[in-house]
Formats: sequence, structure tokens, C-alpha cells
Amino acid sequence: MPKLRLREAGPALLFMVVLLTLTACGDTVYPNTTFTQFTDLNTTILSLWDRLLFWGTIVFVVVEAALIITIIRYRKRPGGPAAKQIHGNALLEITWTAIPAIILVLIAVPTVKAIFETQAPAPAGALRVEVIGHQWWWEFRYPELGIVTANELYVPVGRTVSFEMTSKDVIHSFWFPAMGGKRDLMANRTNYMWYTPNADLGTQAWNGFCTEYCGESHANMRIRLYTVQPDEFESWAKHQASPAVFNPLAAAAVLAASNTALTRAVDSTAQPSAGYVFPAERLPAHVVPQTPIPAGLDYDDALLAQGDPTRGATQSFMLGGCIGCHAINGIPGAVSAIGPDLTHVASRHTIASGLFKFDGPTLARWIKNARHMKPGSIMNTIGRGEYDPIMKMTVTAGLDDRQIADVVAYLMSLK
Amino acid sequence: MSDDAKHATETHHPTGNQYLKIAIILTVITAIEVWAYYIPALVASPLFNPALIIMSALKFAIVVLYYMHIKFDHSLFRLLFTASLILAMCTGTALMFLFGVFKL
Amino acid sequence: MASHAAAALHSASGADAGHQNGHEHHHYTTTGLDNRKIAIWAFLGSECMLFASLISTYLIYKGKSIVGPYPTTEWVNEAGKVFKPILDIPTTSASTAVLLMSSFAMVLALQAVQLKGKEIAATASWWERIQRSSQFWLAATAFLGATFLGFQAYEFTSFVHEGLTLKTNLFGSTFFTLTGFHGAHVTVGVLWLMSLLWIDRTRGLGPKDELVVDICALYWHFVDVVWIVIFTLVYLIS
Amino acid sequence: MATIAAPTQAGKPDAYSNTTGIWSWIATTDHKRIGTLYLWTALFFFLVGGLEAVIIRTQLMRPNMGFVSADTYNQLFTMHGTTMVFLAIMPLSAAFFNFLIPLQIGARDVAFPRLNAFSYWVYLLGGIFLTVPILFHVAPNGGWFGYAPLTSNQFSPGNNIDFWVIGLQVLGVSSLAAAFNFITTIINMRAPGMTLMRMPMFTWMSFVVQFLLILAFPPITVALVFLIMDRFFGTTFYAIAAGADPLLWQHLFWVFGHPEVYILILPAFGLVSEILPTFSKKPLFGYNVMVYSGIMIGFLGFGVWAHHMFAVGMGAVADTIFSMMTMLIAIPTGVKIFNWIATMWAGEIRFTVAMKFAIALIGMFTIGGISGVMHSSPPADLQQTDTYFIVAHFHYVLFGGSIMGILGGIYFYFPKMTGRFMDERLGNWHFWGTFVGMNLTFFPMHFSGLYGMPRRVYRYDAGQGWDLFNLMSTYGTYLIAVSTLFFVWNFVRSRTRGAVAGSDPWGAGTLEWSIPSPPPEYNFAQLPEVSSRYPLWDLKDPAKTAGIDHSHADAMTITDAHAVPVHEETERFTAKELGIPMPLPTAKPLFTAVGLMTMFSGLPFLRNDMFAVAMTLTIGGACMLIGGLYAWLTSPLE
Repeated sequence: MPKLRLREAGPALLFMVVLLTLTACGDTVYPNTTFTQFTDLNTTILSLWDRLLFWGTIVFVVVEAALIITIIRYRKRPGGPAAKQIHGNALLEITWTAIPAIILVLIAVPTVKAIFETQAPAPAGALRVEVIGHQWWWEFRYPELGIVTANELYVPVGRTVSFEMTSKDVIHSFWFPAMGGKRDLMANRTNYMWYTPNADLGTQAWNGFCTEYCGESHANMRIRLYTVQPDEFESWAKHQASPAVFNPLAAAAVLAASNTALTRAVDSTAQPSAGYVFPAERLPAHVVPQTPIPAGLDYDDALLAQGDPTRGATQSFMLGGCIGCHAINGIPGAVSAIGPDLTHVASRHTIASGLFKFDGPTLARWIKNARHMKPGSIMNTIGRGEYDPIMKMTVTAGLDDRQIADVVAYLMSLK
Repeated sequence: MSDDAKHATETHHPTGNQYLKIAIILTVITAIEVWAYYIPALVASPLFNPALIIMSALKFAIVVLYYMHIKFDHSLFRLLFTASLILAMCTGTALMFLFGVFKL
Repeated sequence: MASHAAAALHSASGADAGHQNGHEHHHYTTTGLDNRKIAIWAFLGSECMLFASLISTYLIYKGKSIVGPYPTTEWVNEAGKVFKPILDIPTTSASTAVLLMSSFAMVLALQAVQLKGKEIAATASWWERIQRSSQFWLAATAFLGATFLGFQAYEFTSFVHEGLTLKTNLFGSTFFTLTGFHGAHVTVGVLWLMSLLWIDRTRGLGPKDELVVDICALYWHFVDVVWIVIFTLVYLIS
Repeated sequence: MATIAAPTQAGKPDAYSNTTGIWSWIATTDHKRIGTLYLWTALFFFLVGGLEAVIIRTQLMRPNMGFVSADTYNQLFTMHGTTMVFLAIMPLSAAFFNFLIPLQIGARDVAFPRLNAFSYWVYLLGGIFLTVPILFHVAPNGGWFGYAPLTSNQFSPGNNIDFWVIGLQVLGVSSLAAAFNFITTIINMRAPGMTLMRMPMFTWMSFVVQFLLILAFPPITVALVFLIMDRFFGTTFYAIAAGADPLLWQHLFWVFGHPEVYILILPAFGLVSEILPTFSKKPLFGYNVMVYSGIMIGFLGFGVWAHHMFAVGMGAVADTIFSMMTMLIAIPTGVKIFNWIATMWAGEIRFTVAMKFAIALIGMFTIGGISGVMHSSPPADLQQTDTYFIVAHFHYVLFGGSIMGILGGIYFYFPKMTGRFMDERLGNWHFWGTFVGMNLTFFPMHFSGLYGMPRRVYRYDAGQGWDLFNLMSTYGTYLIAVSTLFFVWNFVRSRTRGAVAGSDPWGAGTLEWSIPSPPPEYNFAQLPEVSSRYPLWDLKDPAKTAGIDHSHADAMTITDAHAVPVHEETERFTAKELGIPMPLPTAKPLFTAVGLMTMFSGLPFLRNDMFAVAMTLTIGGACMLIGGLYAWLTSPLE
């Protein structure tokens, strides 16, 4: 008859030790950790977690120890004692029914308190942000400030931010691990969540994710959060609320092409002061996307230097059909909300919902064949001669690389 | 044992005339329900919905108890059916609350 | 040797005379009840959950349709024309009564099968005599069931004419699916009843077939009680 | 003491029937053969699901890998979940229901042998229907939970979801049919004296599971009907443009989905409750409490579904109620774990492979249970839900619980099923590989989850602090895969070459061990009259069960003309020799099942505008179904 040998149990024990060492003492950093106290919400959650972990560890140790002691002590040995025929013990069984019940009460009381605390209406004076989920990007609206932006969220520290969440299509879920819990975004419903980033949090950048499976590019639906100082936020907000900033030449050309009232042209060509943007040099490495550009998507980066924003704005942007989906505040006719708002797109650090760095070469490839870079993307393949993986055909009427360089130049001017 | 059970059920089953009476009761309740539906004053009353639900529950119970013989048959059947029915009603009610059809 | 032992076992065991009477013998059962009757009650319990889910969905979506027709409130189409609520209470009340009566007929059909072979007094009234005709009551049940289906077909077509289909709105989807599911149950019941009627006409149903009729009856009554709930919750309640 | 069954019979899969060949399997109505079919089929799907997991883990081995495309990955994780839940674990449990329940309660068959065959064939056809599309890259890609509106036409226009929604609907028919069958069997086919409180624990847990099945499947049936209607007939149940509520699907799905968790775990609990007493040489500790806690788990299981949905914004009151209900479930579950340990306490523990798996279940399920309590607290769950922490949790429950229990059950019952032992040495390799592999795979997921890694992502960026955990998980998966090969080899080889086992190779105490291995087609030559929970121990080692209330008076009065006191049956006859009527072999259930599957398989053609094909298949299938049913119901059983 086989019996327990230490030789057999050894590897399992060794493995557990190695595992714990690696996880606890490893010097890797965990930039997306949930064990933070950066907001009031997560402070509440963390205190609950500590309690759960405390009792969980006790239960774990007690049960596993009882199990291991039992199997070692009562293993069958030659000449060992015969089995004692015990069939039950009411007192024991009542005890191990009662003790877990008591532990659960100790968990349940703060749980209920936390549920009602965290789900109370947001305190007065909170900054309202509408979060709208799309396949696969995030739309943010600050209704009190008149800002529409996408994928990168600015929040002042020390002030409660109240999210009002809904979706344009399927269910998504909005989550910054370091800030606190997540909430689902659903069409025909509005969900609420609020938290207050600590006043001493400082100007920092955070990763966030969509956490409800939402289709092909669910994994590519990421978000950035910038917690900034109140004055920085104010500067940013003022700038973002203003119409697009761009090359006056291009503006004139756009207006010529769109035949609209001159008064608007004067407004929109006025150069507003540049607002605050989260400084690129302060972005930690884990916030800078490292997604590789897929192989086979070739673009001659030298062309980018020749890009002309004016041409880009008129011929390519208007004729290339960008305004079919994208809005640019200040350009009449560009009001569609199918894709992200591009008014101040060049003030962002990422494109394609946090998937790639915002720079000329990436932008050019994105315009050329977005669906190749982000599977299932609703954005058409635009590069002439490119294969569109969704339409399953080669694009014949799209933009050539030179025209793409013009569009990139134009977009890069939308600071 | 099985023969006894069968014997017992046979002796307690209602007869044709009783079935007829039950049918008349069911029809009368239905008639009252429909009648009430056409009296605006009644429909406006807060008791209208509860009253309708009680009447339909009554009809439900009568059919199950007498026509389906659950009153006279083996208690096992009663257990199987009522347990499922109660669970179904609880689940349905919980869903109503969760979707805000009923408000707390 | 094996066969010898087997014979010995056979005579000693419970494999008694009953086992050799073809398929009419009764297996030992723990409760003394027939397996099929336990199964049908478990099945009806399961059906409770099914209809609870369907009815709950109807109630959850009630009043959530964004375009008409609506069940119990007036609605206005794009052209500004005002339409009455679409549910037709008088007709449905009639069909409800028909289904209730079919349950009555079903219970008498079962009684008729149970009373088969029992003597009937020569002075018995027509009412007592007709209670003995299982064929009459089975046919009546099936007929009333079919009539109910006829009402439902009429209701569905008139709704479609008034512009309510499966696709129109949430009300259309939930209403047709719920009542359609119930209608499908009635259809199965009518087919089942007609099969029993056919057996009754060909070889005659007797007290030994009580269980077969009983199971069908339980199903049929269940379909009836589901309609009782649907009629109140879908048609009458405000 | 136990006489070894005729060796010529042992090990042959056809040992319990007079006929051999493929037809004898197609037309079988023997619950043991159907159990064997379930076992083989489910193990096959288990390997398929495992292979999917290996590909998934390879893709996630390092950040930004391009081993498979996004769409392929989504198909793989959808199929991995669907396969493991519906095509592997549930049918593996069903294999034991079929094989064991009649043997454990002293019955000669199940209540409805042909319905049983029907359940199997529907399962097989449904499984094929679900699985084959992945070979053509059109497998379902909406997740095993299939959340609408993502699975509606608007967002999933291809045929992928069609296979899922129809496949699940068909599998539901199979599960429901089987559940009605086993409820009736357990209520009504118990041997004389086999009172409810004498039933073996596996039968008890299975009994609870059957009720969960018949009450939990209708809500998902309805949810799937709505989705079928939406996808093929244009209804608006999940159409957000028509004002539909995205939570409708979720609620209906989880009303089913949570009891489903207990459907997956309770049979394994039952198996473990058979293995532990046998190898501890002690009766189960606190039998009554084990029964009640099983019923409690099943009952409470219907009141906790929304704990899968704490992030959807149900409101504080609903969150509180479902949170409290969830915590309550921890109590009966904890009781079970303590009672198992107490069963081994003061015993003589023999570490067979089966026992090792059973002990591993206790240890590993505990971890899953503790992390379960951690997300019963809604605010804490908001940091955990839809992260790898959840993946870790439910794999500790389903792999550490269900799979460990089932594998233990296979090693334990293999001698009963085939008459031969599985090899213990290979089994040890399998066990340790699996045990170490599963911890290496799933334990790091706790960390990657709490350090912010979302679920269901086909790639993740570098530098997020998740690389090491993912690498460990992947290597762990490879280890499980390799050790599973040991199992497959052992399983296949031992059928014909394993050491011959007697009727009671482990010295167990319940009825199934009182008859030859493999059991003859009639199971019991004479119906045993039972007077205690461990009738075989009463017979062989009365001291072991002396402390249990036998209620002898009961045993005297129930004496039934049909039965004889429990004894060991060592000789093997044919049913004919004994004059025991057996159900006739028939292919009508298969024919009916093909009709059902054909009827449903017409639907996808509606979406491809192939109306004629759709109608032909649907109407033809319906005719087959109805014709098959009539033929089946009008032909005599035996």
C-alpha cells in the first residue's frame, strides 16, 4: 500500500516557499496595485481588505494545519493504532458552525457600513464627469466645464470627483486600480461612483482598464488618469473648453472649404493661450504604452517632415472623411461623436485608448490601418492599398502616404 | 403499502358534481375579475391589484388542490410542487425588486 | 452449474411471478408510487421556474417600450393618430373561460377512465352516464384547448394588423414570447390529448391506464393555472 | 474474503452485457454503459478544454505576445469556460450519477433507462455542435457568460454566438432530462430499507444537484430563448436601441449561474465523502450534518446570484442582501471541510492516489472558499471582480475542488467500472504534477489580480508588474498538461492491463462494493435489504459501524418480499438466467436526439438567408423528434 512519504510532500512545500519568497521579497514594483490609500474610497476598501485578509489567513492556517496534522498523525503505519470509530460529535460540530458565523459577523458589520458609506450620494461641490463607454474607447465629458475629451482623464487632487457612467453600446467597466472600485457602464442606465483623490497625492499619472469583456479589443481599452494640482486643472480645463487651436492658414483653408459665416472664423482663428498639459517627462514608464506596432504596417517616416497641416486639414481631413466620425470644436460640420473628440488631440499622450504613444510615426500608421493596430476597431482602414481585415478587401480609394503625412501634421497641430 | 395509498386516494377524490361546483366557482371568480376591470372606481383603488392577485392565487390554488388532486395525493407531490413554486415566486419577486418594478 | 445456482437464486429472490407477466408487471418502488408520476411533478416544478422567468421579464419590461402599441394605455403614432390600448379584454376573458372549462372536462375524463368497468345504475341520469364517457371528455378537452388556440391565433393576427409584431417594441417581444410559449404548451397538450383519444378509440382506456391519463391531466391543469396567472398579470393588472 | 469476479469478464467494457460491438453501445439503455459513455466523452472534452487553456496561457506567457490573434483568444477563453463547465465537469459528474446512483441505492436501473440514453446522446451532439466551430475559426466569442447586448446581432453579427446559444439550449435539454430521471430514481428506486438518511453521501449530494438542475436551468433556458428570438427572429429583448435593459440577461444568467457553481462542486463533495471514510477506515464524521449542510448550500445557492454583479450598480440595499446571503453559505461549506478532517482524525489513513486527490480537494477548496468570502464583501469585491483574483478564486474552487474530487473519484471507482486497478505509480506522478501545477498556475493569479490585471485580456502591456506571475501561471499550466498525459496513459492502459480488482478492492462500506466488478447488467441478483449506512461494513467489520444507529426494529419490519439481507454477490449470471427483465436495447433515443439537434441546427441558416435550408432542417428535425418520441413511447421498455 502506498503511504505518504516526505519525498513526495517535499516538492509541494518547497514550491510554496519559493512562491512566497518570489512574490513577497521580489523587487518588482506593482504600479497598478490595489493596495493603496490614495482616495477615500480605496481607504475604506483597504481597511475592509485588511480585515478579510486577517480572518482569511487565520482560517487558512487553522484548516490547513488541522489537515496536515491529521494526515501525518493518523497515517497508517505498521503496528500503528487501529482507527477509532468516532461518528460525530454534536458539540464539536456546533462549535465549528458557530465560530465561522462569528467571524462572518465581524466581516459583515463593517461591510454593510462601507456599502452605505460608499454608495451615498456624492458630497456637494463634487466635480461631475460623465464617462461614456464605446467599443473600444472612453469618452469623458465635464458638463459643468463644457469639456469633451477621450481616453485621458484629468482630475484635481483634493476634490471629490463624481462619475456618471453610461455606455453607447455593450457593457464596459471603469477601473483605476489605485483609486478604488470599479463600476459597469451600461446603455439605458446610468451608474454612479465618486471618490476624492488625496490632496497630497501630487501630480501623477495612473493606469486604468476596461474590466468588463466588451468584444474583440476589450484588452485594448485602457485609460489614463492624471491627478493634478487644482491650478493645473483649472488651466487645463480652460484650454480644453476652448475651440481647436491650429495653424491659421489651415483654419482659413478649412473655412474656405466649408463656406460658413465669417464671424465664427474670426472666433476660431483667434489663438487662445496654451493650457496645462501633463508633462510628458513626468510620465512613469508603466504609463507609457509599449504595445508593438504590428508587423507589415509600413510607413516611410521621412514623409512626415513634409506634412502640411493646411493640406491635411482641407483636402485630407475633410475629404478623407475624418469628420464623419470625429468632432473638432471650432470646425463647423465636424460634430460627429462616433469617434473620440479631436479638438485638442495633440495634448494627449496616447492614442487608440491608451494603446500607443502619441507621436507622428504611430499616428501615421494608425490612420493608415487602424484595424491592423487594434483588432475590430470601428475606424476604417484609410491607407490606399491597405488590406482592411474587417471588410476583407483592399482599400482603393483611401489616402496615400503623403496625404497621411498631411493629416498627421494637422492633427499634431491640435494642441 | 402502495395499495393502501391508492385506496385512500380513491376514496377521497371528489366526484363529478363536486368538480362541477369547482368549475362554477372558478368561472365566478373570473367573472368578478373581469367585471372589476370595467369599473374605473375600482381600478383606481389601491386595493385593485392586490385583490386581483389574491383572486388569481385563489383560482390557482383551487385548480392545483382539487383538479390536480394535490390535496388528496401523496404528500411527496405537494412537497415537490410547492417547494418549486415558492422558489419560483421568490425569484420572480426578487427580480421585480431588482428592476425597480416594486420599490422598497 | 451457473444456471443451477441461478435457478436457485431466482426462486429464493424477489424475482417472483410478477416479473414474468411481460411489461405489465410492477417493479418494486420505494414509495409505492409510479416513477412517471414523480417525474411529472418534478417537471411541473421546473416549469414553475420557467414561467416565473418569462412572466417576470414581461413585468420588468412593462412600460419600458419606447414606441407603441402599448398594452393598457393609449398611444399616438408618428402621424399624431391616437390608438386605443391594444389588449382585448372581452375576447381574452372568453378564451380564459374556455381554458378553465377544459380543465373541468379533463378532470372528468380522468374520472371516466377510473370508473371504467364499474357498474352504473339503470336509473342513472344522462349526467351520470356522460360522466362515464372518457372519449367524450377527452374530445371535449382537446376541443376546448384547440378553441383557446384559435382565440390566440385570432388575437395574434389582430395585433399584427394593428401594428404590433415581435419586432415592434419590448412589449411585442415579451408579450408574444410569453403567450407564445404558453400557446406552445397548449399545443403539446392538445396533441397529447388527441393521442390519448386515439388510444381510447382503438383499444379503449381502462382503470389500468389511469396513470397515463392522470399525467396528461396534471400537465393540462398546469397549463391552465399558468394561464390564470398570465391573464391576471398581463391582461388585467394596471 | 471478497471473491474475485470471473477474470475473463474483468476489464472488458462489454462485461455487463450479452452483446458486443458498436451497436451495443449505440442502442444501450444500461445505466453503467451510459455512465461509461459519459465518462469517455467528458474526458475527451476535458482534454479539449485543457488544450484551449494551454494555448491561452502560452499567449499570456509574456507581455504583448502575438501567439494568437485577439479574436482567436476570445474564442479560446469562451470555449475553455463553456467546455469545462458544460462539456467536461457537468458530464463527468453525470458519468458518476449514471454509474453510481443505482448501485449505491441498490437499484437495478435508473427510473427511465431510455430517457437516460437520450440525455447522453443530446449531450454528445450538443457538445460536437459547440466544439467543431473552433476548427473553422467561428467558435463562440462572447465569453461563457455570453453577456447581452454583446452577444446580440448588433455586436456579434457572425455565426459564432449562434453555436453557443443553440449548443447551450440543447445541452440544457440533456441536463434537465437527466435530472428528472435521477430525482425519480433516488426517490423511488431505493432498495428496501435504504431510507433517505442511509443513502451514501455521493447519492445525497447528487440528489441536491438534481434539484438545482431542474430549478436553475429554466431561467437560463428563458434567457437563451430570448437571445435566440433576438438573433433569429428580430425581437428586442436585448436591443438597447429599443430600450432594453442590459441587466436582464445578467440576472437571468446568474439566477442559473450561481446554482450552477454548486452543480459543479457538490458531486465532487459527494465523491470525496465516499473516498475519505474508506481510506480512513472510519465512517463519515457527522453524516446528518453533512446532509443538511449540502441541502443548505443548495438552497442558499438560489439567493446569492447577484454577488456576481456587485459592479453593476444595484444599489446599497440589494448589495447588502446578496452580500449577507453569500457570507451565510460559508458556514455550511466550512462545516463540510471540518467534518472531512474529523473523518480522517483518529483513522488509519492509506494514501492511495484517490485519497491524495480527496485530501487535496479539502486543502485547495479551502483556499477557494476563503477568497470567496473575500469577494462576498461588495466594496472589496469592486477591487477584485473581473480581475485575475477572481480567476484564481474560481479555479481553486473548480480545479482544486471539482476536478480534484472527480479525479479522485475516477481512481476510486475505476476498479468498480472495469474490474481493474489504475496504476498507482503513474497515478502518483499524475497527482503530484497536477497538485503542484495547479498551485503554480492559479496561486500567482491572486497576486496579478490584486496588482491590477484585468480578466479576459488577450494581451497586457510590459512593465505593469504582472510578468512574473503570468510566467509562473503558464509554466504551471504546462505542468498540469504533462501530468494529464500520465493520467490519459494510465486510464487507457489500465482498462486492459491493470491489476485485477475484486468486488471490494478498497474495503469500502457501501452497496456498490457488494457486487462483482464490473457489475453485471442487472447489478443486484437479489435486491439487498439495507439496514444501515454502511451495510458492507456491518457484514465484514461490524465494530466499525457499531456506533451508528441501525434501528434494527426498522430493518426487521421493512422486510420486503422482493429483497434479501445485504450480502456479497460473487457469482456472475446473465439477467436471463436470473429471470430479471432488463430494458431492451434501442436506438430510438439516439434517433430522437438527432431530431432535436437537427431541428435546432436549422436556425443559423436563417441569418445567412438560406431560408430553404433552415426550414428543411428545422421541420425535418421536428418530424424526427416527434416521430422518434412516438416510436419510443409506444414501444415496450423490456
